[in-house]
Amino acid sequence: MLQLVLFFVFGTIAVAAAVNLLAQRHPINSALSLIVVMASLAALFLLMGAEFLAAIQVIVYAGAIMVLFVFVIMLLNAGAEERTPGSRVAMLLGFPAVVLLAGSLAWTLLARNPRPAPVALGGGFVGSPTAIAQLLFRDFLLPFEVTSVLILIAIMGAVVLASPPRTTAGAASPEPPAKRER
Amino acid sequence: MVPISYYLVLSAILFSLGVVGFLIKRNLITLFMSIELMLNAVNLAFVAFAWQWKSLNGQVFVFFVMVVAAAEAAVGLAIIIAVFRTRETLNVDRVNLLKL
Amino acid sequence: MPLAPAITDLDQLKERPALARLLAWNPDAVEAAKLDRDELTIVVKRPAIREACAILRDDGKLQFNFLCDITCVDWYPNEPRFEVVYHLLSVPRQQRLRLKVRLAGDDPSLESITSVWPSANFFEREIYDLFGVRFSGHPNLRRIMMPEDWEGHPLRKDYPVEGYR
Amino acid sequence: MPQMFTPSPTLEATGPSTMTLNMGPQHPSTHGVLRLLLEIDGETVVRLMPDIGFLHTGIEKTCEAKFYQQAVPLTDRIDYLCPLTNNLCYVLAVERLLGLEIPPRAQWLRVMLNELTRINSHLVWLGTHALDIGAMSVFLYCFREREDTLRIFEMVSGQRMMTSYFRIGGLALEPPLGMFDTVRKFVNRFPSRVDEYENLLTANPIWLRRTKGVAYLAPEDAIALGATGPTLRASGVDIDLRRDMPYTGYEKFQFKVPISHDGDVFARYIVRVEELRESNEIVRQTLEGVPEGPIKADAPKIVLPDREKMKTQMEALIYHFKIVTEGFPVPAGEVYQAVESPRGEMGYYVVSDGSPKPYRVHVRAPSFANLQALETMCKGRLIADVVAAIGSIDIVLGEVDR
Amino acid sequence: MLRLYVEEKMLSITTFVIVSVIKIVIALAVLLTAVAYTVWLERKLVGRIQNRWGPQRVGPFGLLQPLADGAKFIFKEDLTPPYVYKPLYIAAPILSLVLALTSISLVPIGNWVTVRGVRTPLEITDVNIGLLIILGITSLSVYGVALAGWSSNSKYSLLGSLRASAQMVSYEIALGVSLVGVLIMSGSLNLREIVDMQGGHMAGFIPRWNIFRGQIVAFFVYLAAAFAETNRVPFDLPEAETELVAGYHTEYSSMKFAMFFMAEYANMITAASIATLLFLGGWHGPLGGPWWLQAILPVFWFALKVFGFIFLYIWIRGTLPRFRYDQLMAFGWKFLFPIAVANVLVTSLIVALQK
Repeated sequence: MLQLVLFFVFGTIAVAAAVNLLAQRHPINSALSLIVVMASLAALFLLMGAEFLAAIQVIVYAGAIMVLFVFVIMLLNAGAEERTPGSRVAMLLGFPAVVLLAGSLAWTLLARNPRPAPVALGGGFVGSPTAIAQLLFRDFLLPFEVTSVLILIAIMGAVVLASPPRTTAGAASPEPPAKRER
Repeated sequence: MVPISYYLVLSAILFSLGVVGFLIKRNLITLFMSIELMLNAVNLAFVAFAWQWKSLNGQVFVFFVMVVAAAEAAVGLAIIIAVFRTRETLNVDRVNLLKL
Repeated sequence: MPLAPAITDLDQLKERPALARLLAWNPDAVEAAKLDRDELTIVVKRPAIREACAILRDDGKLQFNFLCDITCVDWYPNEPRFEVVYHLLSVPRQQRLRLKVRLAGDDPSLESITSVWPSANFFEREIYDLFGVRFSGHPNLRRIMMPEDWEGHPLRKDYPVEGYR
Repeated sequence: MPQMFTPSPTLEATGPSTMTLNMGPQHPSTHGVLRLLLEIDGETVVRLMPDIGFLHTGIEKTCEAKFYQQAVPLTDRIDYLCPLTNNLCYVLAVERLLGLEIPPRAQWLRVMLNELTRINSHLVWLGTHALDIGAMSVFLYCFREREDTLRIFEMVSGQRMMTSYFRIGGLALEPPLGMFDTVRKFVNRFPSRVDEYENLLTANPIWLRRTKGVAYLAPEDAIALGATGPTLRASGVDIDLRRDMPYTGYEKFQFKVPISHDGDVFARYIVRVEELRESNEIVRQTLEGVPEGPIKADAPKIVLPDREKMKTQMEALIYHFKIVTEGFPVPAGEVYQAVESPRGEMGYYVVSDGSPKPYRVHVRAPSFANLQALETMCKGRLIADVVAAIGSIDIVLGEVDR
Repeated sequence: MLRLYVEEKMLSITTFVIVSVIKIVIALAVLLTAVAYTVWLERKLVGRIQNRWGPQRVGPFGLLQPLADGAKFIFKEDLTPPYVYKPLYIAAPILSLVLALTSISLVPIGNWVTVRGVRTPLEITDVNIGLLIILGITSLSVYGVALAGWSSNSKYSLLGSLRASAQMVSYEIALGVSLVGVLIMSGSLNLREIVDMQGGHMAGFIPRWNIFRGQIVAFFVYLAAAFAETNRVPFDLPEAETELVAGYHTEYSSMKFAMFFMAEYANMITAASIATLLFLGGWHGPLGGPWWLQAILPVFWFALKVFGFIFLYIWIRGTLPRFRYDQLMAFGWKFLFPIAVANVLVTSLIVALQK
């Protein structure tokens, strides 16, 4: 029962924040809404026993990726978004299509009428760090290593892309001191 | 006692909202955030399935999604900075040429 | 220590290296000279000041390579009204030299020496600000001490000490 | 909407990625009321423009309306960290205009107090410079010793800061009993205190990182930009007016002139710290054998008579009355007198037209000229280096603006 | 799974809620008092370091100074400059303070206690991934700083918050990696278990604290990174007052400023607590004694170690100058991070060989 209440609370928060993400014009508000979505998803993860993932969700998503977003918004001093004819077309066509998509997805999922999973609060299945680590470093070792390479490449790519064109040399090191005057 | 389908429906709603955002928003950064929202929705589905089947594989996949999202965010935001530097705008309608 | 009388005769001072160098360059550029209290003053004609400074700086024997100071004296109501005073120092020889340019009250302007010594920048701005003497060729001739919209030039003698009320 | 106040002058950003930053006049590290207009790209300084004049008090103009002796207290206010150096420079200029000979005792005392003033000023510099770079404690350690020097000034003149102790023709008062003992105690204690500051800073890796190679000034640039004093000596130009063009008896004392060839903030720091030690040695030398004798020149028409004489002798009373009410005429002429102030070459250009009031007093302020070197030092460097550079040239805004 | 520890000795969920509320109230009261007196301690100690007295007018030894400060903060005019982005401008300090206070809820300060048959840990809640959650909350505290700077709409604030967010994100990595060594040795993310691993002695007298078991390098990396995370000297660049006036909180006044201030000190205390738990053996101490002493001593040892850490913070503040920004980044990425990684490699190698 408690679980259902918590699900609805955090689910509502997540959906409301996601709607707010769309409604807000200024990117920084959208970013903050997304952080709220992520935090409530982390709570939902906890409900489903994915405690390691919940913590990682907060640390990596909210604490690192979204900080990067906020940082870039601050750096570029991006202002409020402007409406253009293109956005109006997207609104007219996109909304019905998406409502259709969401509706069909929900119908498909609910029509199956699955049994409620009978897992009580505090019971057995836990995605503990140890369990995940064992899976990650045995069965998924190759993908894990591949992702580390991916991250490395991403770092290098980001540095290359974001570094300004080489026009001004950085802080020049002082030249060797000139000869004494006399 | 939450049915698995509730989680999946929530995931579907969040995913759809992400799609809506991707379609109607005009700011590059917000677009990017919509993509992140979709990824999060997928993560939720993954965790829900993992819970249903009592298998951690789903959670491990979420882990990989996060890694990819982090890499994507780093590169994507770097591209946005580069675009902003040349175009001085973040509106996708004005950033319609592939050439920087 | 009684004061020795000032020597103002150009002929007596001809042997002084700085003066000799300037006379050798252009006798017309030197208007007067004075040796008073061990300080040599050379009055240079207005058009020659920048080149005179450059010569004094670059001459291998004189080496007046350091500009200490530029200031101005207002001799109102006498004419020529303004005297712009340059103090040069030779760091290697440890000698000082004073150059002067006399300016008429109705046209207080002369050439800037910022191209010879960049350090003249602030000094000339200060003189412009407080005396209203204009320096042609100065990169940024704006008021430095007083606000931008100040009226008058406070160090002129016809400007009251208490300011205009 | 409230109206935003836009101060002038303004600096326009020149590039798309740059922004302008207004540093001061109310800013913790501009040492008073300096305003710096910075154009920055990220945190890198692209352009730097000092805006001064917030403390312009018109002292030069005021001097023209005073008698010669009345201008002495005004000179205190020009550089409020070394008032005695200002006194000395002005007084020497007027004495040269008058052709006045100063008794040796007065000269020795002038040297002693002048060097104590240098220590005082350098202590304030060291404290605030360290504070700028984030070392809090050095500031209070320096002020502890500064308090001692201020007490000595209070002993001799009755004032801690605006002393006006040097007068045209000598000194204001005979120093009180016990003054030399106090100075001796200070001199004996001081070197260990300098060691204490150096322990905290000189070998500190963070301090070295913040100062080495920062705000480099080449010797030719330093000369071209009019830098003087420790700023110039740290760039490797060996000139010190005390040694090279001695005044008020400096030729009688032995001292080293510390120079460095590095031209960076650390070099300026080391040069000044060494100067602290050298000044202390000069004070120690002056303590050995201060000559006995009068402290005022024998020039009754110029120097105020003693209180005792004034009450007993008619002539003295008349002279006193005349000096105070009419001043004393000074022979026409002009003099440029330069001394080595803690900040560099301080020059007084005094023009006399033969009347008892100076026709023109101009101060060649070392800080004013040194400030011009700031842009060369800071271009292409970070904002944090600007703070270090301002500290290292040791400006006093009272002197910059006068 | 939310392990809420509704154990057999706890009577019901009602008791759990009541006990939790009591513990939250006590923890908040203790923490806020500790924050106030850390400020007092800092002023006093820095004063002594600098040859002056520090606060001594309000109460004996200035002990009531925090109250006076608090009263002053409350009664100061609360300025909101024009042109700020108001919702975030107001939210930022609250966010900072809330996150700073939240993270302390996961810090255990002593063993389990049993009062009237209710057995409860000496912390607000015991979670088996406690350390990860603390790290998560700390990683969120960047937002308080970043949003404060951005919403103030002032250049100094913006520069300060850009610096701060870059600095905090960068040093978080070194900080996290420096903890991995300890985690490998203890094999748990539960702070209580990590502390329990450190009980007892090696070779008769050396305590089995992690710092003595090869994690000394990690400890110093953590020390440096924690200084940077809490924006303290010599890494206090975000609020470097001689460069950026006050950095991200330049435009804040009154209680809003006080919230940042309290958050900074609360973060200090959290960082000190984590250092104590992970490296210094938590509440383990040398003395034994009667049962009542055993009940009090762990808390005492814990408090003593936290105090020692805070003393170090203050001492360093009185001694060192400040880094320059690029040097700070270089120090974090090129020095601390490689060392932390090397420490992880060596530790895991040793642990693997021992098995």
